[in-house]
Amino acid sequence: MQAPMELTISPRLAKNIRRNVKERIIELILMLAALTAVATTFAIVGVLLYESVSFFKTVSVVEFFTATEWTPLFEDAHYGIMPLVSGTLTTSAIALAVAVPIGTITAIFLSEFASHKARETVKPILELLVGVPTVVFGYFALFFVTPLLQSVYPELPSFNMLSAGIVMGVMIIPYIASLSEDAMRAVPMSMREGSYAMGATRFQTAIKVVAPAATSGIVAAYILAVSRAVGETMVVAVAAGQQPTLTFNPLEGAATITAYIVQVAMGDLPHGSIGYQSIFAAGLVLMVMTLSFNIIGHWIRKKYREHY
Amino acid sequence: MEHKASVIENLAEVRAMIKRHKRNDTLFAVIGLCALMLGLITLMLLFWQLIADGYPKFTIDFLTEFPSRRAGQAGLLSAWVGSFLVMSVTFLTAVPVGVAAGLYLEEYAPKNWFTDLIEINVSNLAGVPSIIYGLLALGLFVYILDLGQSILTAGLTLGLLILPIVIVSTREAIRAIPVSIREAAYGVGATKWQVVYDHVFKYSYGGILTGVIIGMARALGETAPIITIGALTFIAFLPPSPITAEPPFLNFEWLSSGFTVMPIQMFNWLSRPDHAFHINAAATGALIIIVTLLMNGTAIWLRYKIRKNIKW
Amino acid sequence: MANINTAIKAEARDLNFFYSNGARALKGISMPLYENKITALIGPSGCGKSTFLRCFNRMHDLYPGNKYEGQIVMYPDNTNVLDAGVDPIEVRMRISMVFQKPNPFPKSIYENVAYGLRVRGENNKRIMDDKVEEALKGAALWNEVKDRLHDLAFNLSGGQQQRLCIARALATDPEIMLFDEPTSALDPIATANIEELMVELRSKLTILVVTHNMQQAARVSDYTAYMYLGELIEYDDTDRIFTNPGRKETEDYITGKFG
Amino acid sequence: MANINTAIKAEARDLNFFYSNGARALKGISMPLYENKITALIGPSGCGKSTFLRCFNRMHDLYPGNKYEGQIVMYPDNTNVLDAGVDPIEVRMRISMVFQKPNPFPKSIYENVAYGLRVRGENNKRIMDDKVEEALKGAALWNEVKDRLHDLAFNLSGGQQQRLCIARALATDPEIMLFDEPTSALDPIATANIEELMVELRSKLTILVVTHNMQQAARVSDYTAYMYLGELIEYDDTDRIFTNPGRKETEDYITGKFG
Amino acid sequence: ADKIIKIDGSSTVYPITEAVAEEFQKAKGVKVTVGESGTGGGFKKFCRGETDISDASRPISQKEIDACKEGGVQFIELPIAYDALTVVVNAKNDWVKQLTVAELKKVWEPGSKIKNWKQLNATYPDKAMNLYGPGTASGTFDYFTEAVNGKSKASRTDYTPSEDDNVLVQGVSGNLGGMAYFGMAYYEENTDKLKAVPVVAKEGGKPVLPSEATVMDGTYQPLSRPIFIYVNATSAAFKPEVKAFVNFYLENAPKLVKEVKYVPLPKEDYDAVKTHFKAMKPGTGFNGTSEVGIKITDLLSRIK
Ligand SMILES: Nc1ncnc2c1ncn2[C@@H]1O[C@H](COP(=O)(O)OP(=O)(O)OP(=O)(O)O)[C@@H](O)[C@H]1O
Ligand SMILES: Nc1ncnc2c1ncn2[C@@H]1O[C@H](COP(=O)(O)OP(=O)(O)OP(=O)(O)O)[C@@H](O)[C@H]1O
Ligand SMILES: [Mg+2]
Ligand SMILES: [Mg+2]
Ligand SMILES: O=P([O-])([O-])[O-]
Repeated sequence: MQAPMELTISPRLAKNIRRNVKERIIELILMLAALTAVATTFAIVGVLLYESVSFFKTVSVVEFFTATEWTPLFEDAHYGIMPLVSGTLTTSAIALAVAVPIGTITAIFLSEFASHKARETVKPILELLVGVPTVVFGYFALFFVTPLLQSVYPELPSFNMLSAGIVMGVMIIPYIASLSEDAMRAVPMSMREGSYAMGATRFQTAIKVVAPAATSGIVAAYILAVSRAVGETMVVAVAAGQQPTLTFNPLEGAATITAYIVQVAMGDLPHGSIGYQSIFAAGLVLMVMTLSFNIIGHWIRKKYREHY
Repeated sequence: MEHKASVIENLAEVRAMIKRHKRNDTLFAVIGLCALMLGLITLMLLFWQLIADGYPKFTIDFLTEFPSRRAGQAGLLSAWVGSFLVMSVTFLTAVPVGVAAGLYLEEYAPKNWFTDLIEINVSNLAGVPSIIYGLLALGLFVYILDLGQSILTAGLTLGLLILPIVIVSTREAIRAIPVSIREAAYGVGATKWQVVYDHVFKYSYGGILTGVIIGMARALGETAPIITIGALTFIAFLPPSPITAEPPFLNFEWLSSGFTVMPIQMFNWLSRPDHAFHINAAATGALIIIVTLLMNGTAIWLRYKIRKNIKW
Repeated sequence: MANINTAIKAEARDLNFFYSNGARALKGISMPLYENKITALIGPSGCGKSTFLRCFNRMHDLYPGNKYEGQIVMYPDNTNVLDAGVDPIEVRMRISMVFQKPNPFPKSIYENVAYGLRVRGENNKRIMDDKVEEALKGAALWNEVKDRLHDLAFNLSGGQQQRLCIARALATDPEIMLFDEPTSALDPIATANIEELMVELRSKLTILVVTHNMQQAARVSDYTAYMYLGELIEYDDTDRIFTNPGRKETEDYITGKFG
Repeated sequence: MANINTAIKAEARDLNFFYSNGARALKGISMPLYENKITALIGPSGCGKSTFLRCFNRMHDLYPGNKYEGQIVMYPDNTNVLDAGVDPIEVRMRISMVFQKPNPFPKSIYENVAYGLRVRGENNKRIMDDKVEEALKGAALWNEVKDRLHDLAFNLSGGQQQRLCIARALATDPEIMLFDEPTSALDPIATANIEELMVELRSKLTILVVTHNMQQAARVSDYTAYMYLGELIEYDDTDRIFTNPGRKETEDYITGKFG
Repeated sequence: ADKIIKIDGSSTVYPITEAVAEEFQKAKGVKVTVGESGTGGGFKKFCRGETDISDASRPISQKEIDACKEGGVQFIELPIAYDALTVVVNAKNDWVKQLTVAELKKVWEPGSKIKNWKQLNATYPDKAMNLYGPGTASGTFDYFTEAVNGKSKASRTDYTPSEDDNVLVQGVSGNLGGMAYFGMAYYEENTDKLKAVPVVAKEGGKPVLPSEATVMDGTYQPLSRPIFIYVNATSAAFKPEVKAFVNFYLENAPKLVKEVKYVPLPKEDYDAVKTHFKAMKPGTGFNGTSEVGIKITDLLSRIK
């Protein structure tokens, strides 16, 4: 009985080995693909750090973070990143002030008030806002929103953070609305039924049960919106003015980190010059900012995931 | 009877209260509708403005003419061909890598710190501003790898930019496939790769495609990273054709060719002194939005179709 | 156990129900709910027990396209709960419900119980505290949670969560309470607790409970209704149903020959 | 029905199983599977029936952290299925499985049945056609689907889908077939069909079936094992188990006093 | 591979080169790319040998000459038109009638603290002065700082810089107190929103508005300037298509320069430039410094 069995099993074993080798190779290839993501991050950080290191050989880190002027391309060069940071933060804050309330209300409306059909039609249309090239929004801010604001407040300069921020806010409404709506829809129906069964109205259910239950998802949406706002380029480059100014006054114009990078990149800065390095140093600051937002968002999602 | 009276009295009170509460419902519905309309109206306004400004250029000539110093004759030919070629490179790089990465993370990756690292990486990359990708491309592709300001550089840059989108949508599509299908396949003796390829991938590619299209639509409108690699140029010719008459019939010279893309051409026209060019720019903007709309529409339609056809 | 003198609290009259896909899930059901009694609904899976129960508090209104036909009348005020003119919110304030799977809100224990009161516009802290305590006591949960009222409700065990949901329903003094398989997600000990609780609650209100567990129906209910394929096959005293059912189908089901 | 002369096809020897969370779901189970017989596994929900069944084709390997202890030996080759050196894919080629809910692939009927053959590298169309036909006949589905082999499998009814899954498992000539509550998602008529089929299949292979329906176990199986809390309480001829169980627990379960 | 003529550099010169490139492509079917990285950016590439021709709105600087030497690039300097840097204010600005170079300097010099029109001239209203100007990689910036502040690249830094002149137009047209400078072409297209300011070259001189006439007769000083293309000498010698392109450029310049709203050189100057190109004489007539108000023929004759 034993002997013939051996015969039938050994070719099978050989086949097993061949199969296993093939499986390993495939897994390795797939893993390499997944590692591309890691490699990209390392490449980004590497490139930014590499050029920034040269930059910081010329410029002291202390000056970089404390000086109040940013004029690396002028003869009288100053290297204080703060004016760019203030511009970035101000425009982002305005954008969020617009997008967070409107986006959240829209999300609640779509998820709890609109009919299924309305939601399924409106949401994709809203998401189209994401697909509009941001240059278009930039010129929309400069040629449409700014004059509109000027008709209310004539003292407003042509380049101001207010109009850029507002348009940027409108631009990121869909992110907040769509992601928050997803989060609210993920709240199990049993939770809603529980509330309605208590005699709650739609509004009460939405505000007191659904939104709190979806908090983590909603906050994660906000965080994503923050990093979008901070990283948005063309709108601010076109509409906020490109003059680095240390100000948090939305009625003034100012440059953001992104606007500075793209402004410099538009001319062909010679590789190796301090100006070339300065955009990488600015990029590094931007990267650190968005990275920290992303990590906070990741942490929030992880911490609160699947509570029901 | 006393009981009955109290019940009814109580009811009247309850009714009054409900009426009050329902007023909030209505109020919020109105506010919500306004909030929603704000986004929609902005989009409409933008779109309408572009159409109104650009409609004189809605002609075939606009698509078949090269850019020109005369606004009236200027066309989009080199820009849309450039966009198409750049998008092809983007597609060919981001999709295989992204799908493979998604399959790995969802089906293969053990749960340990290493895959956690990859996960955090992917979600971070999704939030990295596009201009940073531009800097990466400038530092790495243009200078270190010396690829120049070419279609290849732009395609790779945008490919990296949408990679996280492809990975995430792949993973989501895969997650929709029930365990029971996997177990069924394993149950008849399939190997891991057979399960992954024959089932997981094949049943999810519709969902993957949806994500890919949305990513591509986004890449199509990207301006900042392309400017950053320094591609703001007058190009009034087409790159060498990828297909040739003689063997080997394929030609890769176009990859290293200079190029322009639609948003860049639009940007270029907008910065002209002559206002006639702004009409071209508006028409280009409208065209980009229309293409984006079509792409997103396709994605939505696909998603709808998949949901309808496959019910697990 | 049955008592002919008991008042009727509510009554289904020739009730039909259609889901939005057109499926007729209830077929001409007429049945009383006696006041301060427990009525159990039994029947094989898919026979329409949940559907019937959820008509009482108009839960089906939450999903578009569902249609009621017939009446559910509440006494003593003779309100037809299903009447289009009657606000479902009003109905739900009078008839509360406990679900199959415990579904506390992602809030503190206190806030969960207080929710119904808040929904009713109550804001007085003193009153609220009292009511919450009373409800938690009524749900036999007070002793276990009184020291951690502001803990998240999710941190309770399954059985405790279900009792919390009962407390939540209780806090607003409903006239009728609906239970849809309230113990099916619970272990035997938690199940016994809930059953005991239902029996206690009977003195305060009227109860309609769906269960797939015949032993449970026999243990807790005063009246039992057996449903099959959307129809009410038999309705009677629980004792009679379990000892001497009038219909062959009921007997087959109860003795396990079928299902 | 039992027959001492029957050969043993496979045998669990002091089998323990631990889920990745450390829970010990099987506790020292030893039990034979007789060749060309149907063995039924019964027991209350959560007792470990599915866990035990899934050990036979190493399904637990799909999820990291699960741990087997002990052996499942297959005869006549004496292979310990659980041995780390034995390729689970090889095991699954010899022992196939039918799941609780029909789970056809979203492919054509033909492709569903042919899949096991393709996985084995079979590509010859002629051979494939023959095998598919044979399997579908074996699963008593051929007559119903022979004219629409290239239809999507999802278009079949639940019972047909389950028979398709049986055909899929059958196409590769397994030595043992595992059924995990194969009829729990089906209506009574489809259930009867599947039961009949299992009895027919017995002549070709060895069957292990999990069921929560005691009537079903009594109807189809030759041997029955009663499990409780991860332990094998009793194993015997089906007739003996149902008429004269050796253990009090078994009797309580079978007569519905418990569970 | 296909023949491609690569051009980059000044955005001021860009419209002219673009027009020539377009016509040339139509006529000869040779591919031409024209970038606009600014004069400085263009020279960087040019001196690395990456481009055949560099557009420039100022003469090549000493640094750039050195870079070209290092890169082994010899160049032929060809003036191709005049441009008038135009100082503009908002069309509704009714107080500025003229500005002297000294006043411009007061506004634009490094460290200037002028933020209000009143600070410049007590008769002007108390109005904030918003400044817009080209980016630092541009020849326009270099030339203006040289001509007004006396030193190339020496400028105050707290103004809104943009490589996109249209953005500057928008800035001034939206601010009553705005002021900017850029090439004349942009002013000509926006006369409804902007007002050009007559410039007084020397204290006590006459205010002069930029126009074709005042540029040609040399009275619009110091802001009118010749603009150039620099041709890689090796390309000109060994790439027939580059040679053909430059010849085509000079042939068609009078017509095309006018069309894109710049001021063409006098005919005899074009003839001189053509001769100069035919002779293929490399080098610059400027010795690496900028000069204000030089004659083309003098310039060409300086190159040995
Ligand atoms: N939303 C729905 N749309 C359409 N049909 C439904 C819906 N919900 C339930 N049904 C159908 O209505 C019938 C009754 O369902 P119901 O949930 O009331 O049964 P049940 O007796 O509560 O069963 P179980 O014991 O499984 O909970 C079933 O045939 C079911 O398939
Ligand atoms: N993936 C898992 N991880 C941890 N414990 C599990 C897992 N799956 C099942 N268990 C536990 O193992 C025990 C046995 O489960 P199993 O599914 O084998 O029971 P069963 O007898 O098949 O029950 P049912 O009749 O409900 O299918 C149960 O206590 C269950 O909670
Ligand atoms: Mg139910
Ligand atoms: Mg099981
Ligand atoms: O682009 P520029 O002409 O100013 O160098």
